[in-house]
Amino acid sequence: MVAANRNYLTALDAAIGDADHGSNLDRGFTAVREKLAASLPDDTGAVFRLTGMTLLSTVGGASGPLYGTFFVRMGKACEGKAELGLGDWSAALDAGVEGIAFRGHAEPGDKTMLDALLPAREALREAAARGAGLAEALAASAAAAEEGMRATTPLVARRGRASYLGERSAGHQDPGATSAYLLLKAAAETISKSASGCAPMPPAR
Amino acid sequence: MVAANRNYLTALDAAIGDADHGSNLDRGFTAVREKLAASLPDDTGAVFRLTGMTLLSTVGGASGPLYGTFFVRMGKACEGKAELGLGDWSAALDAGVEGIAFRGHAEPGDKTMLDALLPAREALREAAARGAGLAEALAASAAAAEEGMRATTPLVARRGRASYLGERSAGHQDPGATSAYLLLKAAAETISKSASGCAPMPPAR
Amino acid sequence: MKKLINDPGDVVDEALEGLAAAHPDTLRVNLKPRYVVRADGPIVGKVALVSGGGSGHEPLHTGYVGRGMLDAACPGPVFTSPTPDQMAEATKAADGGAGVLYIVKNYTGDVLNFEIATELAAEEGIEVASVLINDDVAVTDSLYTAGRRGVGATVLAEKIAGAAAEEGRSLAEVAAVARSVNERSRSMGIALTSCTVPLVGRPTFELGADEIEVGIGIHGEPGRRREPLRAADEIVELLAGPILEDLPFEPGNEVLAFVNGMGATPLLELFIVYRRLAELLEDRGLRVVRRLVGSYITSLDMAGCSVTLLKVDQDLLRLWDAPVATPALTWG
Amino acid sequence: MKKLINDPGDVVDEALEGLAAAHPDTLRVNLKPRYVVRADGPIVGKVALVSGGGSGHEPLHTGYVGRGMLDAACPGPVFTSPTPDQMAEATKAADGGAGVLYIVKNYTGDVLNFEIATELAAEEGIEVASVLINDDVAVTDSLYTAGRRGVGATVLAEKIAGAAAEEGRSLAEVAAVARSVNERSRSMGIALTSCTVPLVGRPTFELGADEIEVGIGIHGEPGRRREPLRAADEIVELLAGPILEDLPFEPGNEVLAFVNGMGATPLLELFIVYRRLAELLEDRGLRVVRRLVGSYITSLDMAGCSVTLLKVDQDLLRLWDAPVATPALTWG
Ligand SMILES: Nc1ncnc2c1ncn2[C@@H]1O[C@H](COP(=O)(O)OP(=O)(O)O)[C@@H](O)[C@H]1O
Ligand SMILES: Nc1ncnc2c1ncn2[C@@H]1O[C@H](COP(=O)(O)OP(=O)(O)O)[C@@H](O)[C@H]1O
Ligand SMILES: [Mg+2]
Ligand SMILES: [Mg+2]
Ligand SMILES: [Mg+2]
Ligand SMILES: [Mg+2]
Repeated sequence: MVAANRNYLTALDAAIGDADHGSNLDRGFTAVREKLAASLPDDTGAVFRLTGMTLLSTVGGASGPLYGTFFVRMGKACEGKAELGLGDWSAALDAGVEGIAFRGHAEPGDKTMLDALLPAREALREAAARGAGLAEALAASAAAAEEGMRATTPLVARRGRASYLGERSAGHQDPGATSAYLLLKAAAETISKSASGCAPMPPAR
Repeated sequence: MVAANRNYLTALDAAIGDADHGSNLDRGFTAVREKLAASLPDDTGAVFRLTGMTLLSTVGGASGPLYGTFFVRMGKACEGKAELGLGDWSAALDAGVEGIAFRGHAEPGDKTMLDALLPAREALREAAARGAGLAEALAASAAAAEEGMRATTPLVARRGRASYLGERSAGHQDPGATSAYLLLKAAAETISKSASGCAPMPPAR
Repeated sequence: MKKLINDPGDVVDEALEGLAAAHPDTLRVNLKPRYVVRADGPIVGKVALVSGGGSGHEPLHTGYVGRGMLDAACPGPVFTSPTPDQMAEATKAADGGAGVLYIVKNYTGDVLNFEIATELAAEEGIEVASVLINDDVAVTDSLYTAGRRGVGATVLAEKIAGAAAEEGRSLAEVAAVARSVNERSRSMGIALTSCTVPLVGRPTFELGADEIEVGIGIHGEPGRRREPLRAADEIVELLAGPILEDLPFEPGNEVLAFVNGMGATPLLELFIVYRRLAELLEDRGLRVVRRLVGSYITSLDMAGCSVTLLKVDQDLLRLWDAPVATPALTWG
Repeated sequence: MKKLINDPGDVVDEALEGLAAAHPDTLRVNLKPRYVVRADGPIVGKVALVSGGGSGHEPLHTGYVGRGMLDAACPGPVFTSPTPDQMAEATKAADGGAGVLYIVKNYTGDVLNFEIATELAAEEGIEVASVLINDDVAVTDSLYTAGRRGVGATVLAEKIAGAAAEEGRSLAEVAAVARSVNERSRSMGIALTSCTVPLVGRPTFELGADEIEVGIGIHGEPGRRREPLRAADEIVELLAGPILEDLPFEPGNEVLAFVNGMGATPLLELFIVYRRLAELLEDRGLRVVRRLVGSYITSLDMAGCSVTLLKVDQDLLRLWDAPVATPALTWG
């Protein structure tokens, strides 16, 4: 997923950042794939934690600590669970998103990955509340992320590198919101394929 | 003359040299014009000498010492003469050309200004020998220089900056041979205008 | 893309190998994870200075490792801040038992990664302090944004705090010196051309033949605005104005004036820039007591320049003059 | 043309004014005629080193004026050698009574103008010796041509002969040292892009996106041939081959390896070049005992690099290590 969208993410980052978001995440998720291929833990929490630690030590930039923290916190929320139900997914996403907010101090509307992730976690909560199926819930969550991602375009950035552009950052879609949507979409698609939910985040491609 | 051809000479020098022949000579002859405008000596020899000394101290590069020596030697040959007849012109050109050969150690066919100047001085000698008029003689001399200049095109340079190009210098006309022709042409035209010869090298334009 | 490189993905490691080979007496390079340390370190009893950031700003930071300046530097990928594990390793390698000062340019990535590194160092029982550099007046400052970028003042802070550490000052004192350099410095830059990130292969932004980007950082980010190309003297005025107003610098102030090249701008042009800057500062009644002209904090192959002014005091001046022996700054 | 300049005709004078303003403790600049001298000169009883050449090669030569290197430098217009009157004035200003050594790069213009300056100095009763630098292996050497160009070895000769003069050696001895540096040095360069002469306003030559010029000099002259762009490692092999063969350098030789940037090439790339060079020299059994990596003799805003090797001996090595304090080279 990330490798396929490397140039797209980098092009978005070239417009309002420093043209590295795609290669940053590609480097990180390639390392994650290798780590998980070498030994895939049974525990979903351990998979998320390993993903997070690997991103932390390979991505760098703003997105490294943010996505690193995201997965580490998700891992903590899923500790000891071999399979995840919708409630687990929702709790994990809550924990992950709060991790990003804690690390990055961004507010909604600052034109960051949070602007895709916050609506996504709301959608997942709602779906859980109305008793939706896991695949359907994750799809709804990805759809909300997509909407949030698109809504970043007119915003003036207040966090990250794009904030240096001031008004000129408006009119461009945020790269981090875009990668967040792509990750959630990949999760939704994987779960929908594996039918009855529960596979951990796929070794991203 | 030089100012008008500055870009032309520089373009020739860009092809096989360092793109400065035009600005070098323009700088020099502008200074000469100012010096002569301030006080024009009666003595033709003094005019040539002042021209040479001014070129020496303002042109630099290869052409500065070469044209500087050229005019200083011409000045010596014309010392004390208020007017120059054809014999004087011929002797002066001989002295100037020998000065360039002495300073630069170039041989005929090395693709330098000498390749325009040597035929020019031959033509002047011949014209003097057959008793031609001054204006006609100078015109013949300029024509010979032009032919010599054109003949530099196929040559492989053995002196000056163009020699670093080796075989690649062939196919380009030598900038110094070109400026030498332009100077002789300007002399011929001035003399032909002032009808009965004798004006010293015009404050070049 | 025309660059003297091999595989674009190998640029950082290969340049580090070249740096190590070129300066064996001054520094040592570690590749996994990436960090550069003083060849004669760690210096027992001395506060260690550690910095780092994305690559592509050379000589910053790796070229400032050596006596009187940094004890370690952590280079990230091109324009991407390094990771906490690199920083943690570098911290351990540089630590001489008197504490470690992180000099962090204010970019979200650098800040967050150094923040995590600080947590890791604490787990190892190493005392760490951090100083944030944010001297770029092109960025509107506000509590609610990422704030100003760290640019030219980074070089000055690393030199001056490095000298303070070399003198044997305590961690708190060295941190105070670095903080003071940052507080008394202001910078602004312009670009004549974009730079090209090796892994991208195309210029990050396109500038017309008659345009400049005003208020650029050091990562090929577009600047605050685009303006028509103009004479060097006017560009200096464009940069000096906001800098002088911001601190503000006032008549009688003694300053260090720093004209920096962005990577592809030759020295000849930087001296033309410095000429007007010196003249302008004198006209404003400032006293330029120290100067630095050259390409010290760059943005790959970007053409352009930045101006940094530091209002010095006697202590900062003495520390600036103190001996330094690194690949990129050497004197005394 | 995008440059940080004002009127293209003022480039040289304005850069000199900037240089003077930036290095008031090291040097003094005279504009009519143009020359740069040590601020503390003339040094009575010391052989004076004077060099010069066209501008556009900064820091060469003006940036090498100072203790342990040049006593004076004469900058000409861009890429045009200076005139004899400048050299004569500089010679008088630098002369400390022990004679003056001219270090002359082998270009017809430089040679002829220094020749006339030598005649002028003789009239003033100043003893002058000249050493010609002609280290560029890209040019076929022959008795019947202008011969090889002086490039990278100029920097090494100025540093090393400067140290010999500083030690108090005689004019003949200092000249012998400079000559020895030249005889033991070989260089070759390539360009990724042309440069643009300010008064011309267009690139001197046009290179395709996938082409390099091989065997360039330092005046934007086209090189010996055009070749396809290739990886940095292969470019190093292209340059090192002819250099090694020419002297020849042989297994066991101790060398100083110098990777030079042409003006617009960032340090990151130069270290990638140096990495392969160091590897290659080691493979050939040479011992690299000293290194210099940076933009020390440039061609305006040309991107590219040159490689210079100097086969050192104990005396040259000691002189290389001796203290130097100039704007562009400082150590010890
Ligand atoms: N403080 C922050 N909180 C949340 N997300 C942020 C923050 N700062 C930046 N980001 C996100 O990080 C993305 C940029 O990541 P990346 O390009 O990998 O790092 P860098 O900006 O260091 O080059 C932005 O598009 C934005 O979504
Ligand atoms: N040794 C020489 N003898 C005679 N003419 C020479 C010699 N070397 C160079 N020239 C002439 O000088 C011209 C170049 O002059 P110019 O461009 O002003 O100087 P430079 O080569 O120093 O830039 C050449 O075209 C050639 O005609
Ligand atoms: Mg980025
Ligand atoms: Mg020329
Ligand atoms: Mg980045
Ligand atoms: Mg020239």
